[in-house]
Amino acid sequence: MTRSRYILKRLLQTIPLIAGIMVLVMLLLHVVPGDPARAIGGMAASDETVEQIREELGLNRSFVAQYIAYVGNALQGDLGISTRSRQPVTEIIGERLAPTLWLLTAGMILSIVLASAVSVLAARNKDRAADYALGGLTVIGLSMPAYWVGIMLLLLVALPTGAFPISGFGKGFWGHLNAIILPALTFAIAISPVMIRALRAKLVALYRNDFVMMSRAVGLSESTILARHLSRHAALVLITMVSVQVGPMIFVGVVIEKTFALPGLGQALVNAVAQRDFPVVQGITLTTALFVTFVHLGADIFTSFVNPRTVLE
Amino acid sequence: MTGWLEIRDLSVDFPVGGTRRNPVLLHALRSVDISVPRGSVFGIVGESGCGKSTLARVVGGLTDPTSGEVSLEGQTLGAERHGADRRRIQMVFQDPGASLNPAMSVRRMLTQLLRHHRLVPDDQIDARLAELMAMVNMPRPTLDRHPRALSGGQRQRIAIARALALEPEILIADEPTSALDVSVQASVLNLLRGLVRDLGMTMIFISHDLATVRHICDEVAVMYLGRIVERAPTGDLFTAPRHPYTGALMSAVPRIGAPARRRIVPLDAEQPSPMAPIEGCAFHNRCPLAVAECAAHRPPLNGTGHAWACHNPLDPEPEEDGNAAR
Amino acid sequence: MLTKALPHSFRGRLVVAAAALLLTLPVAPSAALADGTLTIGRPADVSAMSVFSHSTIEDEIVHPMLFDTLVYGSKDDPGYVPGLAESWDFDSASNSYVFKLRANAAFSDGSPVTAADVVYSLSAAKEKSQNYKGMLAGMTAAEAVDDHTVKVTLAGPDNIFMSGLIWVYVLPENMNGKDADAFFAEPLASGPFALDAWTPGSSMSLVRNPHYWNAAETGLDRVDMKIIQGDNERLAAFQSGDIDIYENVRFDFIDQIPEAQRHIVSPTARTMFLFTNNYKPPFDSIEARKALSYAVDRDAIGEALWPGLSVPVQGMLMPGTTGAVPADAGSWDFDLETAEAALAASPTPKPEITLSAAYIRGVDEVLVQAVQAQLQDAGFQVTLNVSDFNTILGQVLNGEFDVWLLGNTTFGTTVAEMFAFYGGAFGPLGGWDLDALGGALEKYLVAPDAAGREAAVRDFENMMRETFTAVPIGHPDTVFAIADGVEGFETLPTTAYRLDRISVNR
Amino acid sequence: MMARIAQRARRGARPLPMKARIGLTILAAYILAGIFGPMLLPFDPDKTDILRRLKPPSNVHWLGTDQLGRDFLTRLVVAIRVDLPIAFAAAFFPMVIGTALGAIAGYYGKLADTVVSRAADLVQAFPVYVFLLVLVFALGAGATSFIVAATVIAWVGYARLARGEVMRLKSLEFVEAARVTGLPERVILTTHVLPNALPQTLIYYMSDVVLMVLVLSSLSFLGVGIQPPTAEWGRMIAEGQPFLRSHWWLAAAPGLMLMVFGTGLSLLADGLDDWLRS
Repeated sequence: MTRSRYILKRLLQTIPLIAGIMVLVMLLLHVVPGDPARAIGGMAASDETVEQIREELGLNRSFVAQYIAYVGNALQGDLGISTRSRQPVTEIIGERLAPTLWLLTAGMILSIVLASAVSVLAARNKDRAADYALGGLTVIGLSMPAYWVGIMLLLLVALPTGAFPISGFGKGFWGHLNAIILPALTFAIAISPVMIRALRAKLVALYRNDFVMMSRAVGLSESTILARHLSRHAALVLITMVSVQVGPMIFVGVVIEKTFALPGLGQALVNAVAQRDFPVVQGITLTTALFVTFVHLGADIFTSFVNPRTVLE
Repeated sequence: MTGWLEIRDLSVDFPVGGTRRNPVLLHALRSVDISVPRGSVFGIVGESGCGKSTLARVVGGLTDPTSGEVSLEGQTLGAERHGADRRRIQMVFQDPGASLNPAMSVRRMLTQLLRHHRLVPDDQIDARLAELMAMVNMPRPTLDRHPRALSGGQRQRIAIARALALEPEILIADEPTSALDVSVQASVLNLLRGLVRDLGMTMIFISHDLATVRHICDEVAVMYLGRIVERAPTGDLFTAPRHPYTGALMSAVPRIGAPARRRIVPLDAEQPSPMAPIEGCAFHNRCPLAVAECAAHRPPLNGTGHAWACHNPLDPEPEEDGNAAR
Repeated sequence: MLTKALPHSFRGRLVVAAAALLLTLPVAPSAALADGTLTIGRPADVSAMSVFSHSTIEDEIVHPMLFDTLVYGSKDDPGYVPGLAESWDFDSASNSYVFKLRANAAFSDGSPVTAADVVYSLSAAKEKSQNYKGMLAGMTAAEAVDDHTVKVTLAGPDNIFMSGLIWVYVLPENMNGKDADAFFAEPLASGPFALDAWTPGSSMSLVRNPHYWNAAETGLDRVDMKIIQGDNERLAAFQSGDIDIYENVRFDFIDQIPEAQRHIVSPTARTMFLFTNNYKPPFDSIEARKALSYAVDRDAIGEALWPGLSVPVQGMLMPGTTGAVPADAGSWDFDLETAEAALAASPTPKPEITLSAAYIRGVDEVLVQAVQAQLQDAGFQVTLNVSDFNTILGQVLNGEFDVWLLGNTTFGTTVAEMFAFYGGAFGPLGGWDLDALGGALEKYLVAPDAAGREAAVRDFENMMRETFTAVPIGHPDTVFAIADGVEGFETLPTTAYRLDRISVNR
Repeated sequence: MMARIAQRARRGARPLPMKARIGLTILAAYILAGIFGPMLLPFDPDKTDILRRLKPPSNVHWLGTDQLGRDFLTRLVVAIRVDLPIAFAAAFFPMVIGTALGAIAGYYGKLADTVVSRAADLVQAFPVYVFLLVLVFALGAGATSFIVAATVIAWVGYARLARGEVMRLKSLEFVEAARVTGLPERVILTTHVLPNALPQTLIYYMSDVVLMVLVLSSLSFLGVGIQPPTAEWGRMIAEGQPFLRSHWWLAAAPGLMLMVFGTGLSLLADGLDDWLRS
């Protein structure tokens, strides 16, 4: 199979997937026990209110009709209107997107940097004290709740130094950057352990490889070996891990946004959940699901360039 | 004698690639005919990849034939078989390390079979297990062992016990000793031969080892690339092989104290691909005796009793050292 | 912990990149604001932009800024000062007021505020306002004498009417022909500020209305209001300089605010109380309501949660309200055994109830859980229903609640107004006897002397407690944190404050 | 599986690795503390005494009291009875269902495989824990909702694992051998194939429990999980956050409880994995 055919096939595969995602997002409303309109309005809503909610959400119509309407509107950029603020959901998402993207981007960069550094260090010192110590830290890292890491960073870094805002997104580029450091660090501490495990294993295998041995024998420096031979494999592992981890990452992002009061999509989602604002919950869920799908797609396409063998299978 | 177990025109193709509409097929078996009389030991020899294991799997009911059929007492047997039909044909596999479930103790494994086929009443299961252990010369405490705790030879005895538990009429032994240490091969082989004789079973014995086949079988078929190239009663085959391939196999067997055979047939050329269609005799590109005819037409398997498929067979002269092996 | 180990032990380019990232990050200056812009962090948004709906303290801060009123609230007697009406005369013979409007008053689009607008606004408020129509009950007619003169006729002597005008918002006549939804979506302002942007539940921005009659004295060009629900987050926003006014400081955090920046309203005009639904079990039974009241250890709550920041419970009337008299001491006050006995005697000895609360203005999770625990101790099975104010209000409006923990601030200056308010706003929701309330009010209004008024108040309080059972929990102070450089911050009797009196001087 | 581990441990052929022993010790400590701790501690975890709120550690209250005057140590320990059973259950049901679906898909292939694999793709296309959060919200906060929602999303991991293992195992000779003996496919799958996939599944289960306890506490932190006044670590961290400056341990200690538990279980899983592989 040629690469372009592979990419095309991969693109086409996302279509039924997105259709399925939308079914699940629609179904969310229907798993609410009892009458969803009643559940959204609150146990106390009047019959008229409930009827109005039912009308707004299209619950009067058949599921198929609702689905077609929802997909049709979504394609035109209309995800409905918040039952709480009466604001279009797409507008809410647009307003809340920036902090989330900042957090995910900075967090991802920091995670990759942290994971690479620790993995190289551990793999190079395989079965020595440093490896065991880092391995232990990785296991501990896997067991710490992200929000708690954030709170501990507030306690141990932000409060004593006063150098970082305790919450909020700051103002202007530098303000945003400063405000995102601790959340991104929290993100990295939560996300990198999984990456470290995969990357260290790969590096250990690679260091055992003949060509690495040979490179060492002919006197290439370790950093040259790393840059020349290992970086491509490491990049592949990292891309795969990002692809696999993107779902958990988004959840960690939601929790971190709440911990640091970042006014992003995650906070909007948590608030919408608290307010039983269903269209907003659906809209944000759909957005994040699409994001995940496209990250998977992007990772596969990227991999097909770095490692053409994947295309052949 | 009319066959009791009849294998008629049996072919098996495996798709190994290509597209669904236009698959690349591996022809594992091509029009195999075998007839096995009740109570006999039928040997099948050939190099690895000749299709002998596929044949065992078809008879054992693990693989469906692409065409042709296997019948027992006139009744056709496919891969889908009822419990009772299943029970009639049992197999002993090559590697007892792989053919025993590592997660099951011997007792659980055998009890499960006895219960499932309702072979003995529940209260006699213990007695039957003891009996089975005795039949394969294993101490009773072995019942509570897991395969991991047993040696290769012990495992194969357990595998044999598993087959015997079902009281089969036919036992298929697919290279039952080739994965074992040389030191235990003989005892396992003798055990098998003894059991078949004592219990009146029919056995299909598959091997690449001619000496073993000669030692144990009543009749032998030689396979090459999915076909039977020669079939004969054991004595006839070993005294007077007619197919050059059989001759080549025999000459490859080192025999201590025996002079080298006069005509050593070298197997130097590449074996043809089992995927490719073959014109003429499949062996012709490796055959020292090949004639023009061999590349053009495939010779049919001719003869009754001793049959061979060759345009230019070996001379039927008796082997000089024929009795040495006996 | 992981990052710390890196620079020493690993020299690869990856870490160089990481170090560069970490080291080059500047510490951003805390959000420095331009003079003239004020940023407020508050726990909740306005309940609605419409001035006719039920109102919260947030509404009472925002609405007067957008919509002018004839008189403004004041801490001084008689509780109001001239606003849009620069002067007025009262003719006791005809029981009528004549208001002289400011000649330079104008809406934010520049069109003048006329007598016709005021007449419309008065009648709209009387017809539509959920909270305040009771205060306008005595008004029989309102007419425009000329463009800047309005005459209002009352049915009889009425001490509530004038202070009620604090809540009559001036809208353009007939709302410029729009319906309420359309008008309040893009409101035309008559007050000192106009609405610039509003993301409900998230933020609101006001800009100075240059056409306001007193625009010259408006100290701010712009007000940004951020809705920051979490107590932690609001505190953090104040400490990082993101907000200048931190509304509703949680008492647990007071030590974290420098004394100079604290603004404590004490005694506050606030009552925290439990409001029961007397329409349905269990609180349709007086025994259950009695148990509820006896179960709450008000002293412990005051001492533990509001140490030095509350006054002992007096009753439903706020201690700061003129004429408030403590209810009979000891009646239905904390006594666990009596609570248990009362509950055992009620038709539902093991009632399962829902305690509803919204975490705004003095209600925090600690208070809610403390009350929950105290009720549990007395034998109630209590499920919490914590949501935002509007959700809870919606449930209460539909009668689907058992007991609601909330705070209420006075919005008038005399007990009579509070009588009217409790009767008008809460009475129908809780299933209270409005005739009895009306009787109490009447008794107060006709009382000949101070002693008589005191007796009337005491009767009212006893009625509230024993018949209606709104169980007061305490009168916590209201605490603001005000950043340095913010001048002119002063609360009204209601604990609301006027933004147009504030200026920023950094 | 357990019998096999026990058997091997009894034989003492290979001692458990240090990792597994540390993990086992930690796990045992938690379970014992969860069972006996509340009996030994003299306080009622839900008994509030707001007059004694936010007390520092003392002879009476070893870790002080929380914001409602409840004994903090008691609540830390009692929370074991909340977090651990829910996490173990929330990973257990998906293990059963996921393993069953994966095994069927891997063993029978064809349509079963297509359906299961596509359903798994679909779930994995979601940011699964966000989906879980939303599901819990839709179903109403609480332990049952959490377990149901966790089952809806977490079966996928088990299904993929079981599918792979079963596909690997079903081509092994002992499965063919079992087929020759005439056992029905269903019996072969359940008694010959699955038991051999169990060790890996159990190891995956342990790491999944770690994940579940973190997700559960995260949801409670966000206010969607376990509701007050039930003692739950994530909820306790959220309630302790306002007092970070003055009573930092209120937020720190529940996180440590989570961390040590997770570390212990992870070490046990790692150690058992090494042990079974060696």
